[in-house]
Amino acid sequence: MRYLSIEPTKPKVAVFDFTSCEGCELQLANKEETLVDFLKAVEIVNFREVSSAKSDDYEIAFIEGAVSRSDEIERLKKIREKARVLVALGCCACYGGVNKLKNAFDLSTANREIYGNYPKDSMPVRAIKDVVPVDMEIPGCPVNKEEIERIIQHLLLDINYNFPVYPVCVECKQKFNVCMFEKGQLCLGPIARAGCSAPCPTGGLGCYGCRGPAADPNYDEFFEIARRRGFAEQEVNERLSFFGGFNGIAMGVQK
Amino acid sequence: MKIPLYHYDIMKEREIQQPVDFNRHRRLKHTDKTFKAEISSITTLTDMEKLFHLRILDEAERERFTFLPGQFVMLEVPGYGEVPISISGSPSNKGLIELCIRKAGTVTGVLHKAKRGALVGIRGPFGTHFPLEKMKGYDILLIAGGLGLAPLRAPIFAVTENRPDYRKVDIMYGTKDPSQLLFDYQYEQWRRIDGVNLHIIVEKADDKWTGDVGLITKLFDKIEIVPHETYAIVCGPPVMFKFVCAYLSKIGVPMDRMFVSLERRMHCGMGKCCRCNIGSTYTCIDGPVFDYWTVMNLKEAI
Amino acid sequence: MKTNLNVDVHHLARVEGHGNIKVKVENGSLKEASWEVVETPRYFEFMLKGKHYTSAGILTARICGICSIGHCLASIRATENAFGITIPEAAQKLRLLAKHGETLQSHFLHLFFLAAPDFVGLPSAIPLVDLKPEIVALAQRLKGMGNRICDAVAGRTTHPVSLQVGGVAVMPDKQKLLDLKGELEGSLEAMKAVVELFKTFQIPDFVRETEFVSLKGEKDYPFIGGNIVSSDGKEMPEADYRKVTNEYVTPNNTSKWCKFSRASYAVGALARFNNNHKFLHPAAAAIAKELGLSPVSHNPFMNNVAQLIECVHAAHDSIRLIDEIVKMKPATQTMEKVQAKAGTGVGAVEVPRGILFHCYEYDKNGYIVKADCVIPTTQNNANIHFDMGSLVEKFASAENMTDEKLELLCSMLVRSYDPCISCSVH
Amino acid sequence: MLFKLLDKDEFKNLVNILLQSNEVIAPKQVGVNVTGKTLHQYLPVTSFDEIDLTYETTQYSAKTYFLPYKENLSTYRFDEKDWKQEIRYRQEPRVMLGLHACDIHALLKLDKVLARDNFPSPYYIARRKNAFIIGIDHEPCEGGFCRSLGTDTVNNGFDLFLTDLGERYFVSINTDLGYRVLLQVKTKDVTEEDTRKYLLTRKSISDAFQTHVNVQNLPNLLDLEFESKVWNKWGQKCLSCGSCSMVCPTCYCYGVTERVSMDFKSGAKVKQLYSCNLVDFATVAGGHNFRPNRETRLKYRYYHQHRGFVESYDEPKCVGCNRCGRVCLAEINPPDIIRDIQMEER
Ligand SMILES: Cc1cc2nc3c(=O)[nH]c(=O)nc-3n(C[C@H](O)[C@H](O)[C@H](O)COP(=O)(O)OP(=O)(O)OC[C@H]3O[C@@H](n4cnc5c(N)ncnc54)[C@H](O)[C@@H]3O)c2cc1C
Ligand code: SF4
Ligand code: SF4
Ligand code: SF4
Repeated sequence: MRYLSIEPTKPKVAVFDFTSCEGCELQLANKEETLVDFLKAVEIVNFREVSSAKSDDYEIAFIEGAVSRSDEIERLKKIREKARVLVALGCCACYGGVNKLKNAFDLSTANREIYGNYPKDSMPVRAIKDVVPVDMEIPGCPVNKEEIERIIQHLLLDINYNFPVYPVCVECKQKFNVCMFEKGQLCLGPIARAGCSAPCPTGGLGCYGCRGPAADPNYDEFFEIARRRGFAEQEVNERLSFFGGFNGIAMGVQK
Repeated sequence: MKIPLYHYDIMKEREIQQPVDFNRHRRLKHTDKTFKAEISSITTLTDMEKLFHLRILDEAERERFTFLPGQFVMLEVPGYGEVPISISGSPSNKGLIELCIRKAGTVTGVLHKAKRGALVGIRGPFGTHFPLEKMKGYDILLIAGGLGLAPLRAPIFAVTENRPDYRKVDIMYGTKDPSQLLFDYQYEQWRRIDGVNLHIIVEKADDKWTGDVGLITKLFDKIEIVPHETYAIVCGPPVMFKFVCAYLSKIGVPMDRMFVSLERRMHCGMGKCCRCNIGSTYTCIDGPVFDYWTVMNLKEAI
Repeated sequence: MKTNLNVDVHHLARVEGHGNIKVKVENGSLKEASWEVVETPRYFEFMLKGKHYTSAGILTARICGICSIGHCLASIRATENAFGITIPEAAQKLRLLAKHGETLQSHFLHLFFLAAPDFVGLPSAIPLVDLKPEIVALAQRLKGMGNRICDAVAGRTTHPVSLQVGGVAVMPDKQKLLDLKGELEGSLEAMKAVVELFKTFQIPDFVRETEFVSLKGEKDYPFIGGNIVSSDGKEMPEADYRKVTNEYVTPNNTSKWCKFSRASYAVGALARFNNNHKFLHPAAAAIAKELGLSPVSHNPFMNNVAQLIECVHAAHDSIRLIDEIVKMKPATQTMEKVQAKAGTGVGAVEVPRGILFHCYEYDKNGYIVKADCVIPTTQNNANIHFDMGSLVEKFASAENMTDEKLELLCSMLVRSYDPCISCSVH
Repeated sequence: MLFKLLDKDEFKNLVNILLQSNEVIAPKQVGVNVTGKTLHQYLPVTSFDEIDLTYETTQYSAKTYFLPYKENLSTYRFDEKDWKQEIRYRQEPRVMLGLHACDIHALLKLDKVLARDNFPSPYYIARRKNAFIIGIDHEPCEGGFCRSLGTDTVNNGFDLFLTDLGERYFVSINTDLGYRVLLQVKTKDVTEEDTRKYLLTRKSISDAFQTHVNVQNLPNLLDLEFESKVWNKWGQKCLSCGSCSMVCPTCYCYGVTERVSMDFKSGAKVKQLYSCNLVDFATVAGGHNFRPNRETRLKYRYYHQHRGFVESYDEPKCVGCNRCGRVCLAEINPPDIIRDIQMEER
């Protein structure tokens, strides 16, 4: 694609994992159809999950996972210093992810119950952007590999990567699904941000909002709908808090 | 027994086999086929704007491409996207399409990085134009604010190239500060034309600026307008043309003799994607050039 | 001969999660040989408290990005056992098919991307893109097939959506399944090429006797539910898993350790093979012979071979399952009605890295009161640690031994277990 | 128009014949909702038994077979310093079986914009002309207000149209192709008795309509009520989720994005149907949004359906199927909104 006479670069890319399930990193090795082209487009210099080569000379850092221990803060800050572009990869990095659910509990109790006499170091979960500045975000649990590719294309050649800001319902409709509400199930589709192609409603599961809120979500009406259809506050709020994207939003709370 | 259904092959339609010609709205054609064009020259105007000269590669297509001042093209950078851009050059300069483009986002951003020789696609021209025929024999006011000089440049060419057809011509142009002035290398040339007055004003002067300072409406103090003998073309941001048109209308210039060019989001240029609708009016086919009376009557226009 | 050796690997590469290796040999005697898990704990068992049963499987899938289907299956099985639900036959078949998809995806990921580079002397599989494109193409094709099965049956490759308490939410598209069947059939030949490739790999000659724990096959090679069996001759129902796992906390590890009849035990493909080899598909059994794996093998490096054998088995079994599924009527029930009730349930599932247990206690409204998850790698960690000691003792005195060589050997040992460290910490 | 009678067995015969060499899209039951009501969708079928012609309505309209949710407008091959544009239109003929009158009207309206007006769309025309349409009469669907918009009966836009007379279908034949297809099976000539029966059936359908919407003078009212509080009331409820436009048989607006393959050797200009209710519908570079709030976006959709289209084509764009009303979780629906607008004027 050199018809504009712009020479593409081959940026040095590093991938780092923090508190997470490493499922988003795994997506980098998925989408097998384009894997070879993907690996040819960039130079991966540091990616512990798949390579023992380690280099501190990189321009783009993909960060997977949230921050939940003091040593991670230091590690993250060092990475930020080195990277020209820092991309938060996945819901944990963007919002804290499911890890954030633990913030609702008292850590020392949890520690005592799980680790007994040997409590482990841990702290309330934070998203990457709460610790260092983030240049780009790829939400999702897990991320959609296509979006990683588009970010890479953008970094290489300025190609457009505008991810949708509209709700999941649009993509759900484009999959010809019967609405989950119609089937009597809860779904965050109307307030959650699209871009995933609605795999959850398509697979028979109401959306959990792993990509965070859509632009300008209509929470009031959403709660009204949930109420009208008989969903308990507890259930709705469990959904909203699930992936950490709807921070501070809860049904039944006076604004 | 089988009933293979009749197979309609659109490629056999006679119309569609004819060359693309976007000014013939009702003909069946490959609506998304672009003319391949080469960026033959790039002129840096300011930090944010560059002037691109485009030359359609195919000679026959180049011959066929004509446009009227005020019309725009859909400029496609394959792989990046397509954007509407007003044609900024002279309608008489066949084969050369001039586009003045501000770096605003993805497509325009990458165009600013492109080098001479780059190949892009264009569809068009689309839209309505400034009615220069009707303006013949009248005083002409050509008013631009900021990037508005880009679309205004086409009528400036049309008027100056056909000087005898028009009476007094006043070009008024205002920007935020002197560094944003577009096409400054052409001012001298315009000024020298007999009966053409160029007035420039900036909102904020710098050390070197010796001209007028203030809002564009301030320039009206310098110009004598005979309301019933005047046609005006106003290009610029909505706030600017609102004030300008309100002034002109107050002194008696009929609203249907003032023309403005509107901008909306566009994805097709052909009245299909609905992105540019204002109320129920398509900016791409009913506009972008509207007379002020129509604009006033469009809900949510300004 | 060098008698002083030092290995210090911080965050071992090409494994899932964070772990360190430390080895010190002074004047020929072993001072330290340890495998430490330093992954950040996430407290999943705590997070599960107060969650509705519908969320448990979705939440626990996030314990691990590689074996999310396994976690989800163990989770929903635990819930179903707590509620006393039997799922429709069609759902059982679909779940097993999804499970096979995950096995294929995970095993091939491990074999090609994590394990193989050691055998060919590369830091990763990435240089193979230029050096050996045919191997990369093979890896892509086989791993991709696993992913496509998961996608079709579970709704997504990672973090399934259709696997739900009560069954499987949607019947996959018939045509998609038939396409996959074609792909599976074609892949059998490709797997032979992988076998040939593995024949060229030099597998370290190392043996340490240990106990192998897995599910017990009754009629088939076991994957979902049933009794637990040990190579030391013990057997018990899945509900009694705690008697097997005996988790305990150590000061240096964020993962717990487990012990059963001995100081440590092993789970995983090798354990399954050792305990259930007679249920393997004949084609898979033949490959075991070809690659020199015979039960009971106590060479942990052979886990790689056992994984490959399981892939062949999973491919054959998937073809059978698809045949049976596509024959079902269009309106076949895949979901059972779910009625929450108070109770406790255990779900045991053989996931790629070994046997996995989830156990939940529910209140009468279907909210979790208490949760416990015991992960395969948790069960392996102690065994890895003790293996490490033996391995160093055996090889430290070898000729030309260097820090680098020992580091590679120790790293390969850990990788053979295909540990899932973030899982083991959860 | 010509008319014939077709026994139901013969009709089955006809469908089977058509199935043998063509793709057939027909209403199919896809499940039941939480209250036990059956749900239908227009989907490709492979046997006559999958088809359910007694369906009340489909959740989604048939428009996606003419305006797919996603389609490549063109593709690009990139060579070293050059590129090549390729354009392909869908050509294979297919049968659209069991469309109701409103869906056929919707196609007629789309024809006006996409096949006949400025810049006819070859993408649409190629699909439209390759569709063999068999329509069918039906009892009014719940909440449907097609009668008020005059779209409950249809005189053209189809090849064959069926009215169920019990044992047989009364078939209206509108095209030469429809006539020739019908020649493949046994048909009977229409007797006076049949005609009477047909007219009775039509009348009973017509009488069964429950929902009526007064659209008289609506375009003007919409202008007058441009600033009305009605929009505020409904706008506050709108989720801006676009579901209404997705299921609407006549909504055609779209967005275009370009994609590049990971090897940078090819690209595509992709069209995706959009909705004017989506937040960034009218956002331009630099972030300015011409319709920043839900209220104005919702209003615009009604404005286009019931005023803009009337201005251009002397008829509203809406066919009264009420799919948008049914799909809307916030229960925003045309009958209620139009009623509110009418009320404001009293
Ligand atoms: C009739 C008309 C004439 C124009 N003439 C000129 C001109 O002469 N010179 C100039 O610099 N600019 C002109 N513009 C504005 C120009 O089209 C936008 O700046 C450009 O679309 C931004 O695209 P982008 O990809 O760089 O930005 P992004 O923000 O990345 O835009 C993404 C997409 O949004 C759409 N879009 C965004 N902004 C606009 C907009 N203002 N108008 C229409 N679509 C938009 C386009 O489809 C674009 O591809 C004109 C706009 C219109 C409608
Ligand atoms: S299932 Fe969810 S995403 Fe889909 S339409 Fe319904 S609410 Fe929206
Ligand atoms: S449907 Fe919802 S939960 Fe599922 S992937 Fe999309 S945003 Fe995430
Ligand atoms: S606007 Fe609503 S009622 Fe009218 S045609 Fe569209 S979906 Fe049907």
